[in-house]
Amino acid sequence: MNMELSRRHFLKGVGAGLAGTTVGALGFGDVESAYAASIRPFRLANLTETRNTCPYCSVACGIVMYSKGDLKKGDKAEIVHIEGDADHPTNRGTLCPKGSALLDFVHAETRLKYPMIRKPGSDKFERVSWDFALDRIARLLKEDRDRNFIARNNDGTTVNRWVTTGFLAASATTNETAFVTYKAVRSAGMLVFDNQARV
Amino acid sequence: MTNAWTDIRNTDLVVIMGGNAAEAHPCGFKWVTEAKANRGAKLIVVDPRYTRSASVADFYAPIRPGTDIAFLLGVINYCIQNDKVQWDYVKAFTSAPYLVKAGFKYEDGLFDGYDESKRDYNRSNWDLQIGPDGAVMVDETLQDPRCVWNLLKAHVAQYTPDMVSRICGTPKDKFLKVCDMIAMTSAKDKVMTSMYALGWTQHSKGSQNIRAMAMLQLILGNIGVRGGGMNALRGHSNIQGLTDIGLMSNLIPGYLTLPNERETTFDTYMATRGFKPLRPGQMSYWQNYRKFFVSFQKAMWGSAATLENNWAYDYLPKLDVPAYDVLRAFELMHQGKMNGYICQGFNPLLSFPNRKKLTVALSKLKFLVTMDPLETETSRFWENHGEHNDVDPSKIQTEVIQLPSTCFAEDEGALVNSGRWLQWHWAGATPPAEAKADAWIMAQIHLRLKELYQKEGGAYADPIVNLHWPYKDKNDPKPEEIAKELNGYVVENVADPNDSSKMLLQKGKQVPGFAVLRDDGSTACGNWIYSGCFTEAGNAMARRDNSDPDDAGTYLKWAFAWPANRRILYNRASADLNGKPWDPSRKLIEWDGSKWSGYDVPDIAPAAKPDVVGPFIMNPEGTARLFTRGMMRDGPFPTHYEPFESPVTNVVAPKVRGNPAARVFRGDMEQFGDSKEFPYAATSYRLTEHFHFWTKHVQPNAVVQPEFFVEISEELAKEKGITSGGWVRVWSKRGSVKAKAVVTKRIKPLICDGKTVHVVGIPLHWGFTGVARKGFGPNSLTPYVGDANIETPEYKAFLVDIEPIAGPVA
Amino acid sequence: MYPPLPNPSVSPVAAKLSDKNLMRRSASTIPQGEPVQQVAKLIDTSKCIGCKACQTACLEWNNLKEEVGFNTGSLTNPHDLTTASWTLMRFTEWVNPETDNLEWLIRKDGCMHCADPGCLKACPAPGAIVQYTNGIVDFVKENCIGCGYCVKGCPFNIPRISKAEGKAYKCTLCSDRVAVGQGPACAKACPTQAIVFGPKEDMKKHAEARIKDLKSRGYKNAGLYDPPGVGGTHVMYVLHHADKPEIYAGLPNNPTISPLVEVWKGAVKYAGLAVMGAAAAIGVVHHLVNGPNRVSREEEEAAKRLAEGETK
Amino acid sequence: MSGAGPSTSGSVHRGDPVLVDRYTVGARMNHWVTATSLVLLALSGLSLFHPSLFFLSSLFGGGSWTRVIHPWIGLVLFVGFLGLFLRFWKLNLWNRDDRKWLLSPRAILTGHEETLPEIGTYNAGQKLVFWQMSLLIIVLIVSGIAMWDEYFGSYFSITQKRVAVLVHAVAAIGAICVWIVHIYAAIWVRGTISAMTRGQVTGGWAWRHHRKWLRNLVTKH
Repeated sequence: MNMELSRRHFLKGVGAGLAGTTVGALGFGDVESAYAASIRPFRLANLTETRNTCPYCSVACGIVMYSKGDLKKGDKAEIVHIEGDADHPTNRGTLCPKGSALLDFVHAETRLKYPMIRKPGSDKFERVSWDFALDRIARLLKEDRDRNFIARNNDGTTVNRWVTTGFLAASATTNETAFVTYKAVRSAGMLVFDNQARV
Repeated sequence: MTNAWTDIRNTDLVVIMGGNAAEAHPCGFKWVTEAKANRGAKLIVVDPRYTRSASVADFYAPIRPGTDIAFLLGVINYCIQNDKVQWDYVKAFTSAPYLVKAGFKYEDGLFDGYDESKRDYNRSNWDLQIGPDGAVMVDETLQDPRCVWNLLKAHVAQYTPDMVSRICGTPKDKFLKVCDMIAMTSAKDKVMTSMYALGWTQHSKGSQNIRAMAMLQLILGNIGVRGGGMNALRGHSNIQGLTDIGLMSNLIPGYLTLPNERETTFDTYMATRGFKPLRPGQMSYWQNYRKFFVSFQKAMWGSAATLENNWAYDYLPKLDVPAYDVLRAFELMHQGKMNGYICQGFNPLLSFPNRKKLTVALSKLKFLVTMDPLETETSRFWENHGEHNDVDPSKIQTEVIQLPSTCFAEDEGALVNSGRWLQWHWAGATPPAEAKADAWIMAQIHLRLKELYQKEGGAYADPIVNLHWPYKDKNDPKPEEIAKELNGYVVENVADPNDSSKMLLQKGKQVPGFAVLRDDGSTACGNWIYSGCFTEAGNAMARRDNSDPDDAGTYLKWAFAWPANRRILYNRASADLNGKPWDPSRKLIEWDGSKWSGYDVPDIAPAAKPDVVGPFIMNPEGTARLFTRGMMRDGPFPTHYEPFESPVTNVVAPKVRGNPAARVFRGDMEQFGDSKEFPYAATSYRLTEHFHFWTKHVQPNAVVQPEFFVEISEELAKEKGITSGGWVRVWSKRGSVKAKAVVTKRIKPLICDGKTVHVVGIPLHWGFTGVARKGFGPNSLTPYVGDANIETPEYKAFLVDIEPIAGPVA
Repeated sequence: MYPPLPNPSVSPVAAKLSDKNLMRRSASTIPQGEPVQQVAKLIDTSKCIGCKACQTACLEWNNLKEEVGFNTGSLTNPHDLTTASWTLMRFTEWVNPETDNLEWLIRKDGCMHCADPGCLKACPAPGAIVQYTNGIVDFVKENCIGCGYCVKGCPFNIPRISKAEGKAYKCTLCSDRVAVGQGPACAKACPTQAIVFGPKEDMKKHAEARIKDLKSRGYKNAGLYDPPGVGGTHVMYVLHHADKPEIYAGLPNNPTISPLVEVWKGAVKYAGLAVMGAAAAIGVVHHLVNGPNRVSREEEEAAKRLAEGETK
Repeated sequence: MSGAGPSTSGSVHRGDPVLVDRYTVGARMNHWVTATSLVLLALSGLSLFHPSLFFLSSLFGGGSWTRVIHPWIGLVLFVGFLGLFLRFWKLNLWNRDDRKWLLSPRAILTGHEETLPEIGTYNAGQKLVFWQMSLLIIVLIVSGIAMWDEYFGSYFSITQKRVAVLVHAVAAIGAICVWIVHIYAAIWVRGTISAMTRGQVTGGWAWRHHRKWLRNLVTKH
């Protein structure tokens, strides 16, 4: 992604060098860099920025995520601030009340952290390993598929469908996740398959 | 969207009806305020409530929930009666002059061929007359009484301003003012844009709501032009993408359709998908269907899809019903006919209608798997939360497996916005604890299932074990690898027919676009409409050049738009029969005598002569359909039907309840209430401070909108003795909720058919997880019925009663 | 559209606003600081859709932790400004008597950054409130003593005192962002650009264009709110009904610093010292002139006799 | 209670000079508590009253502490002064002689008391000080409460608070002036301070300034 390019064109786009001058001109003369006691040091200095799009609605506003640590360099990266991407043609740096609070979505107390299982009749979730959870799922799927898979319908025509287990696809995952999902679900002959398009 | 968010700046008139853009899409709504501020555009809002959109509108007109079709057909009638029609456009670019089969007719709210027992139509008469030459029969003069135009004229005639006012409760003068403002855009240099969303889709006749406006836009010549179009604002960030990729019971990526069980062979399947042109010299793009289908099968099953096995046609499941949509899924669950369900980032317990039924349905499952970055009510449907989820865990035998997935900040890939832009995004954060990307999870589930089948065998394992899985790390497919699959690649070298020494297509290379896809198995493509998104030139979705010649708002070098990076669909229609723009100041593409070019990728063959090839190339007629040719289950023209739960009877068809073609499951009909028992018209909606059930987990959003409430008029509050900020109980035939009351001037009683109709507004967003206050939602009340064509539940119009109550003891 | 505010840069930028640019400092006399470009935030109520992006953007940028409240029958949440909510959308449903149409008036409330700040005038703590030559009025936590005089001095009822910390809080106009050539978080976020930020003169020009557009749509009293009573403000409003600002959730019509505060912090402050000084001085002079008032020997004797006489 | 001196009868003690009891230990303690709090209040108050005096806040541990402590000391003063009031209000009731006394300021200021009527326990000046203080302290406590945001912030409107701060400032200035007069008088009229330190004055002092009071004491026994 070429920021330089986008910024240059962008200014042309809005047909105003103003973006430079207006805010640039708040350059308050050339006093030395000491800041007044009242002014906090600018807290994004020396962080890593990553381009992303807002995960909420389908306007898909451009956002810039500021993190401590650079994922590309293999560091552990923690987002400390998110705001709108001024280079983005649609939102031009603006964000709605949800987009403006994305940071607290990323760090929500109720983010899920471990695979959990709730046994039949139990009143609680219990932590399990990924391997356990995934093998359990594969087993449950196979059991049901083997038992209820319909190879031929009553007229004897090949239908190869499985309708006793269903899949409800997300609607905020990437195209790439969606296609892997499609492949996994359809290849199993699953027909009870839908997404959030309706709600 | 036919157009794009950034294109709205080019409009003269914005009509927000069936949506609330300012509330639900604030940053996209920016382009409305820009059009207003920079080119004096006007904004009309038609809504049951005076919304946030209305707060900045030039004109607001109230309407009763679920009566949009009557309103829109009324506007069409006004335009026809007052000769406010873009005639050149209508005659050349729509089906107006085509002749309809003799048998087709409409009376008393029903079209011909209705079978009440099936709640369905025999649609054989709903079609055009095809001449001996295989082309549709046409009357350019529009004189023939059987031509679409005259049938339409007759169909909308009953929707007079008085009738509209009687049905919709919109004061006549306000309705006429709206008509007048809209009709002005029939001028060639005036354009209107329609912005709609769930306010139109979430009705038992949702598809027809949208059709009605689409027809109006065609009559005004506003489709395919800058600042015009039918703009579905859409909901979730990638709902467009998931639909494009066909994550639905009856779809194959790129809007190909899954075979039904009557299509026993590949040939019978293809037989109904020939799409021969119905006009001389017309281009019918779906003639390429076979190429897209075969390339898809190759992407799915690689070498296992061969000419011999009909490209693995049998690997595809065959439908016995039109669709296994969510309503059918939960109905089956409720009947105990389903054992397993997997929810990938979704919260059906709160999202679908009639929560009581959903809880029972989920409780009958053997297992439920959820994948989500956040806690969801669905994954804890078995957990007792007092009145907010009053269940007994010990009585629920469902095994629930909850998997933690990553969120946007930790994931890489592309999302498709409402304007069909595929925009790439990059990961910037480490996932919390053991959270994993959905792609990894799905890969694991597939690989482990495959392994079991390889080890143990079992029911028809071929499609699973043969699934094409071309990833470097089988356990962890990388977004770029999958994106390349979606774009499509060459499987076998294809020699240039003219010069066999040259390669037309080289094995292993990415295809440049869907134009080169083939039906002989030499190309593979996950989703033909995305073809071009990741070519040999690189990842087009990651492009960030925001230059915009002529301020057209197309941004051709920013990301990638499907199809073929086209930003405005049907843009050929922005120019007249000579290929010149209707309005030079709104040039999109232009015919220079030999080819099309301009600020957008032409939606037509570059050399297609303007006077020969019609602009709507996805239709074999090449024109837009004012009459749908049997493709809609509930009629070729929209017609007014009341919601299944309505405060008044249908004045144009008193015998008809709801949409006669809408599917209703046994038991659900009995669950519909009537206006004697439930006198108030309720509607559900979103609030700008929240996004579905996600942001109740987000502190700042919980702060700016903390607690569940319902909105009612001052008049109803007075009548019921309800005070603003006080507690109320709202109940329907299906359930009951407690809420705070917000008494407002923004909702006013409407007079419909001489009767006063009070509207109760019920926002979504609250549940029993997260940092916001625990609360209920509208879906404890909503009816279990969907749109006749695509089964979108009728969330927007139902009946309730309301009473003040003492608050819960804290 | 109005040129958007740029993305923050992660490469360190020298802060261009410092105590060299101070123009006023509470309870202190300082030399006029170096002048810098006057800035202003323009809030266009006719473009505002009340989405509250400004509120959440403010909470996030300033790391403010507000509490989850309740619904009290209004969309205004929280219900008032707090030490954590420095800005707030106030909603008013107003029926225009001339058109009988409902108008949903939505105003973003918060510090107006007055050219003549009543808070600063009232503040007894040296350096707890400062005003920069670009117009920003900022609270300096370190110097604040939490006396609440600023609350009494403010004509707009903006500052809030944290009981826990004993400090006053309000909008800083994101002085930390402005200092490095950025704009306030709320202005960057505002979806419809109902909030724009820049040189005050540019903002006035921009407002003129907006007012022209509003007049063309029938708002004949549309106008700019830049109240002279407080020397003008560095947060201004475009109002459709500038003739009656009070309908926008009680935006004061021609606000001024309360005369009570003016007297308290003016005349009384000086007169008080004078009077007390005088009282002391008079004492001294009187003593010099008359000398001490001593008891004489005779008087002691007289007293003794009185006492003796009694004992006989 | 007995003062020093060889032989005692009542509150007048023979000797040279004669010593007369004027204030009991309780009264003196009460007075000094009140006096101390008044001084502390003046200092802390002034530090918040005028920037040039803000330095005084350092005596109390900085501005914040000054802000926190001031109202509490105010309460102490109020209670303290209430004590004094109950002790002495009767003695401060006005009488005919007071008017006469007041009518010859020159004599008072030059110390020619022989030309004045004989004075009881308190002269008119002292009575004025007493009543003025009483009034001002009531005004101060009331306006002070209205300003005490920490506990009473929600009970008063901003306008009421604005009135309060103004009234409080003016009243405080008044009180400080009265206090200055009080102090000066005690210094100028030599022999007075011992009344509040040792609790006794000399017979001569009593004879010169409060002769009627002295006569009453003597004739009592």
